[in-house]
Amino acid sequence: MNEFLTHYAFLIVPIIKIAILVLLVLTVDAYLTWLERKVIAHIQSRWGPYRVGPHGLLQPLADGVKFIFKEDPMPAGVDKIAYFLAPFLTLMLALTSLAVIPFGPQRFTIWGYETHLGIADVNISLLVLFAITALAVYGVALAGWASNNKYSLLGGLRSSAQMISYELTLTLSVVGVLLLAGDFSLRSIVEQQAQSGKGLVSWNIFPQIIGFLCFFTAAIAETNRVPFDLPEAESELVAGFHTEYASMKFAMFFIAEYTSMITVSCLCTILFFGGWLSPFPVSWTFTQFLPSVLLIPFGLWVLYDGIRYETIFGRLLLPGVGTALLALGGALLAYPAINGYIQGPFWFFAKVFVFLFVYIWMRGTLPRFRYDQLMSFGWKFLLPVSIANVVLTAAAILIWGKH
Amino acid sequence: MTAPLIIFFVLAALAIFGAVSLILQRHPIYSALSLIVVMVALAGLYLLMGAEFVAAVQIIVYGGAIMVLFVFVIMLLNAGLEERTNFSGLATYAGIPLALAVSGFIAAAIARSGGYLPAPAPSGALTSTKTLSMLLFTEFVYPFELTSFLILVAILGAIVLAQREN
Amino acid sequence: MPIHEHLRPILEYLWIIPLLPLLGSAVNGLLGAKWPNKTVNAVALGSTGLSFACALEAVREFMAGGQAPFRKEFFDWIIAGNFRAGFDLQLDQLTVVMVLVVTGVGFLIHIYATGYMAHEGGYYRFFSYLNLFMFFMLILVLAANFVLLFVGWEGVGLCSYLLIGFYFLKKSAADAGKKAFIVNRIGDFGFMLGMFLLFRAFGSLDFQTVFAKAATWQPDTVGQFGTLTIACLLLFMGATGKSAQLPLYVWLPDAMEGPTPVSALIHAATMVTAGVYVVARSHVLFTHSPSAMYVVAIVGCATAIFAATIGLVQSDIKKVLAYSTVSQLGYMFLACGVGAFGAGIFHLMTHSFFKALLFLAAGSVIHAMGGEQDMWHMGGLASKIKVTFWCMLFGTIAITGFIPFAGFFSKDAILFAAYQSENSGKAFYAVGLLAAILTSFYMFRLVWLTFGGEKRYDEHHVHVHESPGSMTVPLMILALLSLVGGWFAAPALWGGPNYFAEFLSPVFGNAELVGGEAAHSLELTLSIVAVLAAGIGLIVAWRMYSSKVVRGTSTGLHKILYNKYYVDELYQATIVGPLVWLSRNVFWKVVDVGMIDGSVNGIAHGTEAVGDTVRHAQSGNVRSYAVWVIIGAIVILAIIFWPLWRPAFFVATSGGVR
Amino acid sequence: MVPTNYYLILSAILFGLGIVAFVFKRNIITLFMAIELMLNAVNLAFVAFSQSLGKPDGEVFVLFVIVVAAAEAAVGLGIVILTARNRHSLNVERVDLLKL
Repeated sequence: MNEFLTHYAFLIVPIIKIAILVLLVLTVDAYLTWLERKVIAHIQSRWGPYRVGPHGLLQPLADGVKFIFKEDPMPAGVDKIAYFLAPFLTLMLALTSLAVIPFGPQRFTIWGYETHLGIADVNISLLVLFAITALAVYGVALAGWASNNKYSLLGGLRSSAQMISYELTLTLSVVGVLLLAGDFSLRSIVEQQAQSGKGLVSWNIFPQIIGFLCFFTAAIAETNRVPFDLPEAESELVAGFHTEYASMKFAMFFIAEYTSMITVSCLCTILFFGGWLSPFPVSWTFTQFLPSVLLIPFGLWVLYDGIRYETIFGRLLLPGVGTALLALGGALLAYPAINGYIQGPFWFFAKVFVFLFVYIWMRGTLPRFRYDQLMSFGWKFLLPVSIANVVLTAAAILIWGKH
Repeated sequence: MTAPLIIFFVLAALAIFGAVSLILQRHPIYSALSLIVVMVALAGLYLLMGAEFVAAVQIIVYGGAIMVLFVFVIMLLNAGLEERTNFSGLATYAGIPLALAVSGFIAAAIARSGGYLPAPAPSGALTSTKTLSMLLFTEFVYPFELTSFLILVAILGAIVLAQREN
Repeated sequence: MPIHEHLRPILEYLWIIPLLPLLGSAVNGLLGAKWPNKTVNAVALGSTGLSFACALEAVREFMAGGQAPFRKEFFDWIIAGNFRAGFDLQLDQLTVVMVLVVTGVGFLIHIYATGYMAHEGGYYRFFSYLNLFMFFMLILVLAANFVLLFVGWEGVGLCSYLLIGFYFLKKSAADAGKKAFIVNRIGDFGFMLGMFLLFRAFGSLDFQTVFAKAATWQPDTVGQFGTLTIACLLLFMGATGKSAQLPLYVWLPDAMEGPTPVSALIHAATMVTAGVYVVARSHVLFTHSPSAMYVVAIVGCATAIFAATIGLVQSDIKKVLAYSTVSQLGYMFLACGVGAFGAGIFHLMTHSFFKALLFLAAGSVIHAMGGEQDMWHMGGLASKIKVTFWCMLFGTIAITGFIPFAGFFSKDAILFAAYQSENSGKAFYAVGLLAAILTSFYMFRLVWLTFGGEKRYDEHHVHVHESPGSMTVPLMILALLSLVGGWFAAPALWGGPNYFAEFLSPVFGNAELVGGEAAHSLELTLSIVAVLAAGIGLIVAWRMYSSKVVRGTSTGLHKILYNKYYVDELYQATIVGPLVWLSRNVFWKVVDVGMIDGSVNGIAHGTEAVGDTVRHAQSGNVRSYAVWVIIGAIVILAIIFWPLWRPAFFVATSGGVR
Repeated sequence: MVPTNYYLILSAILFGLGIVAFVFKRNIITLFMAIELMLNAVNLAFVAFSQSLGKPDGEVFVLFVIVVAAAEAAVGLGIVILTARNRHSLNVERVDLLKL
């Protein structure tokens, strides 16, 4: 048994990792929808989902069930193959793009197979990411074209034009970072930011602030999120490219969208905000206790909130969760050695969460672009700025060298 | 039969399948999609050979820009199934055999001459992106500039063509 | 060896000398059409004057440099295999003389022309041509290899053509221009052949290399002459064309159709002496082939006497001078032929002074007579146009060789050299002396017919008037020069050194500096004889023309001479006529119309027919075009790979042949 | 290790298929795709050679080819759009006015 494992570890371990990641991501997506609805609701001073489970925590499950069991009508005169292909393609690409993202520094060995946090460690991972996002256009475009519906077609056209236009910026705005790192591998980009060991100050965000702004804007456009969600502008195109999609296929588009949000957030984190690095200098070892120290008050709050919750279920569930969190925090304090391991993932996911929140926040606040505005903004403002950023960075490196 | 060989045959089969389906499909969209398949397969082959940067560029530019443009135009013109007219007798009767003859020629020539070539170097060892860019900006800088000029001209030409005369 | 380069600005940039006239020519020719005469004068005179100044400066630097021959390759012009023709200029003693003569006399004649041409049309054109001529002439004399020299050679020919035919509306002028050009072509043909032969023999056309190799040249026999002999004769053929020697002299008298300054500058002072210059420049070659030298001497001698005889009876004042020029050139070639190159160049210089003077004076006379050129319609002008008269008299005395004028010394040197030369020198001397007598006769005849006796023209139509200062001042300067021009050689008379010959000796070697007391006494006697000869001519002319003269009907010998021995008619009958017939009936009607036009039109028609048939392949259907492309590809591939596959086509495996 | 020959033969096959497509298809846009296919085949050959000869020049040329292909697509598709606009057909055999 054991030697079987050691012999085929190179095959088994990645499969396991992939399974874990996919499950994780799907869950995160589900609760991302919940979070989005909650946050936007509060922004608009509403309650948001509240019925299913305490604080509507089980809403995602309900949605999932609905998606699965809902009828899936196919409109007349659609191009069947493309119609089916589109959502699968979209989801597949979205999930694939996560494969090259490293979540933490550690390398560990399972059954004699050395591996790390994250699926694949390609040395041109950034390029691979861009390649995959580049292909993501087809899903939307095909969906729009295949559903044999004017609005959808318009949506598809819009998305293809928009994605091509903003992909330029997306790629160019990263060049600055690449110049600093001198490598395409996301891992080495993070390590380059860690070199000085001074924490926050050595992150790319400071030299590359312009690049970051361009990148984030372009990334939002690439993911068809507000304020760039013209392909699915409900006020103009009903629901754009996925008007004719229902139930599971629609869910695929949905999941794909949220997954790509996660991907983009991860990218922003890695490229500009030092990935899994802690913002504090390495010398401040005591900051390693931060996660556990954060857990305890959170657990306390959940406990307190749970006790005075109105539904029985809530009163049963929430305190349990709270005590679990407290226990976890206590354990971490008890066995400080663990902290060293969870540092990386902790900071990484914390930063990613911030970006996801920003996404939702923007959706809550910003209005949608008009199409011509979108184009002129992308071509006449964003692109020149990112090019200028490249030139400036190159000049700076030429003059002062890399830091 | 080693792993690379297996991968090669899979990808090659994929590429050939794509090319054939490009020919057989009657709707341009599907031709385009099958061409994309070919390109992805080729990108995989490049990776197999260790030309990673070229592979990435192949996907990004060909798959992500050029073919998107094709699909876009096909959608824009709402191109239907192609009609199989046969106005050119020459092409109808002589076209396919001659085309096959040419490919036969080339294949035979390669089969003859290619034997003298050494086997590819171990993957990735050869061309890091750095060496490639060094080459591009030192030895090939003049053609590089020329191509940039070509791009500019192409942009202008496309604009001039696309704008409605008024 | 270049010493003190910083001290010799002009010498290091020698090209400035020819460049200036070229600029002047370009400016005048391109912009001058609308300009007033003053501006054109400024440009033309400025350029030539500056170039004269530069030449003086260059010579000064040359002298300062210890007379070291200067040579510089400015840029490569033609490079083909081992053949190199560069823009190389050189400056040695011979060049110094030529450059000074060309620029100096040219400058004076320019000044003169501003007055003479003042009332003519195409003023700017005239000066543009004139400057252009200066440019080419300077290239000719400064060139350091045969090719560049040939450029100048052809250029002056061109300018001569343009200027002879300056009044191109007048048919005779146009014809004269053509005649000059064509006759020169014959000579140039020989010249080119000579160059080719030299290149074949020495593998270079550079003066240095050619002469260096020629100095150590083993006589061979190509034909039954040596290569050198043939080359020299071919070069000399060119010289006869350019310098109007027998048998190619016929163009020069007709060239008198051009404006008088042109006759003075080109056809007396500078261009026609180019032939002499070339012979002198390539003296190394000539001295290595005595037979060629002998030919030169004979031709020169014959021309001298021949032209002089014709000159005896001409009635047109310029024609007389023209024939006199031809005869004087004959003298120079005689000198070169007997190896007295120095003497030849010396005579070239003095002749350029006094012959320019004579022509200009004649021009002044014509100006005064309102365009009349026939001496029989002149007479008694001495009192009316004194300056011109005296200048003309100076020139006459100079050319006839009365001591102490320039002509005396140069002509004396030539005759002396001829007398001393071993093979049939005496005969040469005798003929030369006879020619001298004739010269003095026709020159004084000219003077008396023009200025002496009573007037033979109609007061009412022509009112004689002295020319403006712009014409008379150059006359006086030239008169002075033709007086003192020869005094370099004066000390030789009382046994002193001949400065001119010594100055040139580095170029020519001490070939003709045969000193010795006996030689000196002989020289004295010879010169006395020469003066006496001139005197005879003077007396005869005085006897015949000083008193009242009437133009008799020309008969017998006089008629033959007056018609120039019917040479033109002879050429017309033997050469020109047949050629014209040939070109009209064969080259035009058969070759041109039949073959050339026919082939051109045939090709056109053929193309059209082919297009008519093939164009149906142009179906406009892209797919069929694609198939055509494929067929082409197959053909190309077959051509490429056939040699690769001929052995056993299908043995080819993916493994290939290892 | 995969012998270079295999790559070359694959590229030859793809090229031939491109030619076939070019003569066989009627849709202008598809013709363009056929051209792209041939270009890709050539690229494959380039990379294969550069790998087997150990010189990266071939890959640089691939980059150039891709750039040229992009330019060609931009202009060509512009022309296609105009043609479709004026001739109301994408069939290359119906666009045959350019003849004598």
